[in-house]
Amino acid sequence: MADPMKIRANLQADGKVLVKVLMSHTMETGQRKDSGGKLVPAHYIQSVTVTHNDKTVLSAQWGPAVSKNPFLGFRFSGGKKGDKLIVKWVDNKGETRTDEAAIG
Amino acid sequence: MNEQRRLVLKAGSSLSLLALAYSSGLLRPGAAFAADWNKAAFEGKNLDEVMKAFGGSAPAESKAIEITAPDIAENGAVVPVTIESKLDKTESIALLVEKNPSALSAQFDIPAGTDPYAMVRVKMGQTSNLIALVKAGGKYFFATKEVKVTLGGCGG
Amino acid sequence: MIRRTRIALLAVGLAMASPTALAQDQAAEGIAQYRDMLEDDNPADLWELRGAELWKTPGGPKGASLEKCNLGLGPGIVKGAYVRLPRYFADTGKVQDLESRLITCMMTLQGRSFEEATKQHFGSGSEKKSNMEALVTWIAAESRGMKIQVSTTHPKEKDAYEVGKQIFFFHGGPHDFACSTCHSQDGRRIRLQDLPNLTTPEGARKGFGTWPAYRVSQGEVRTMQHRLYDCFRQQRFPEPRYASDAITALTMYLAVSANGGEFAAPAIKR
Amino acid sequence: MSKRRAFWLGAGAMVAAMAVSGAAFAADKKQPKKKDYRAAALEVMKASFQARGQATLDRLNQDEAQAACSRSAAGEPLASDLKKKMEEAQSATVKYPADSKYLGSWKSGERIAQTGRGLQFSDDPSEPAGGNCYACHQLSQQEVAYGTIGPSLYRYGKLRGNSEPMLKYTWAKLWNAQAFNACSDMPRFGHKGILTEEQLKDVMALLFDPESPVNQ
Repeated sequence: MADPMKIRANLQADGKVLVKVLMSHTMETGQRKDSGGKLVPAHYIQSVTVTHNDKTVLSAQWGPAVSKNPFLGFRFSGGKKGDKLIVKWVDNKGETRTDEAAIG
Repeated sequence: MNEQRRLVLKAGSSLSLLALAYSSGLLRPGAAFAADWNKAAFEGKNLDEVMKAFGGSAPAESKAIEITAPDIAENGAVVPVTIESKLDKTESIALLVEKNPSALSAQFDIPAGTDPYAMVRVKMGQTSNLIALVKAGGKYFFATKEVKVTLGGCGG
Repeated sequence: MIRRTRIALLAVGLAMASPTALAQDQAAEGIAQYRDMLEDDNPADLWELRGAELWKTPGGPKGASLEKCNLGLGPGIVKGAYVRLPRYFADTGKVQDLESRLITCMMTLQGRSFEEATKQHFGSGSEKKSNMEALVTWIAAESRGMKIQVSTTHPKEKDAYEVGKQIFFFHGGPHDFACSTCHSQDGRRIRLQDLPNLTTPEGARKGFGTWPAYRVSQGEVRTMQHRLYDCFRQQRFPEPRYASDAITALTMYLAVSANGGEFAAPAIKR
Repeated sequence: MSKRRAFWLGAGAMVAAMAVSGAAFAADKKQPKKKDYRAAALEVMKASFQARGQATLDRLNQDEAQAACSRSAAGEPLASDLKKKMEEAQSATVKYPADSKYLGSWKSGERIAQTGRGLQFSDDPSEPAGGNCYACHQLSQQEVAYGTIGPSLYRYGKLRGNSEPMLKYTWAKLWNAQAFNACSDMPRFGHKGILTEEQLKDVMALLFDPESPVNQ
């Protein structure tokens, strides 16, 4: 089971919501060798979706070149304090994790 | 394309459905959620190949795309990048690293109401250009920025 | 902002000293900019979250959590514990750093063996995570912003400090390196990394006060225990055992030298 | 440059002052008997370290120079006659190339200067060790990630020429830096067998070859 994400979603002075997410993931490229010289199989997040009130506010596709323990930041309009934000990722092995946070 | 992806994700989000698909042998692990993942684009070696996979024509260089990244990265494992597009009707933002084995690192769909703005951190194997590729009003545009990757440490 | 100024001053100094000052100036400026961009949103937060959970999670043969662990301020008191470690503990009769103390708690409260308590003491940089590193990250974060105040009043604390100091200056191995080879003068750099002068209070605060840290090169949070382990590896010394007395003593020397400084970890580093 | 010299003079004065106070301290009979923390530290280290790979425990057995330099670093500066004696002893260890050829390939030299691996417990002993010169020295202009523990060696050969005495001096410095400066921070690359004779020739070429990036 993957570890929880850390999600921060803050209403800015201009009325937009700034979302910052840290995810716990190894993001293996499939090109790295372990200490025994064997290739470590690729294992990385391929898609991230963020929804607010059932509306997708961001969807991303990632490759293995996104850094380990990935960080994502973006802004959207229409969010209010206390609204729920849901972040979900899915990786190339079909593992997935969903976390939510309230806009602060 | 966006609509389609959302549908796929919705269908895939039910774990029991997924388990069923696995056990019935319908799906190999990795195939389930990756159905909409643009494999060809992420395997492209350069901008041309990525463009081909996106199905777009040659992009035009644009000053309305801003890449914020350090001039020098102390370590190529984590290079922070922010891309902001000032182009009207920006639909998507992609980040490519010219000299990585596969150029495309990340692609963001920007629905209405979301700023054409994305922050992400990527790996760079060596000093290289970053390319921000933006789709706006059905056309593609790009901007570049060089990031130098340095060596460090005392154990090599 | 402060850092920018410092870099600018450094650049002025270099401009007088070196024909390639311009390139160097740009390099220093570039690195400062890189670090600024990473300072927020430190992935160490993920370790902190996990550590807080682990503290409360029952485990080991006795099925107990660590919530009654005494880190020096009384059972269960975590806030402020890190900035007072290493310290002497009467129940073990030893000076212990945080890792060594956590091992004691895992053995006494949870009934684990030493081997079990330390089995994944360092994360492997892939999917094998270290519970110890997560616990230490959380416990250290609970002291963020506090003053480092490590005591040497107990004779065994004083002994650990003095032994640690001797270890710091101990030259050995094929390269003749000691800790002091790199860390006993101001303004030095290895490759592009500034080397704190650990023999001064300012340098020791910069060194001791910023671990644990997320290492972007390793994709892991590393603690002081790992920092010292890796220094000895690069010094070409044999392998220091986890939570051994040499590591505790050296940590004691650094912590005491850093006394009075503000604890600023978890940080993010190259 | 003058600034740098002033710094060293200042440091020298400080060290001298410490020597005086150290002597006063030793003469003070009222002080309680001092614990031998140096011996205690060695005991703690022997119990705390374990052999791994090529890094065996005998690496904790100091040679005379290492023991003297540890004492000096910890605040008991070397007496000047001892320093001189140490430098003479180190000087005697230098072995010059049998064929009197000092210069190999600067390209290999550049690789050696860039590589920091070798002799760590994590290193494969069958791989050649690096010299890691850039960790401490500026060498070429292209490499901006260089350290400042040692002086800049940029244009080393261009500034000094490649006369026989200059080649010999540089060889000896690489072989055993402590021949010229007791307790130098620089490893004794030849004396301790970190680099082979052939590798040292390549590093020499990096420093002296007019084609080398160091001399551009």
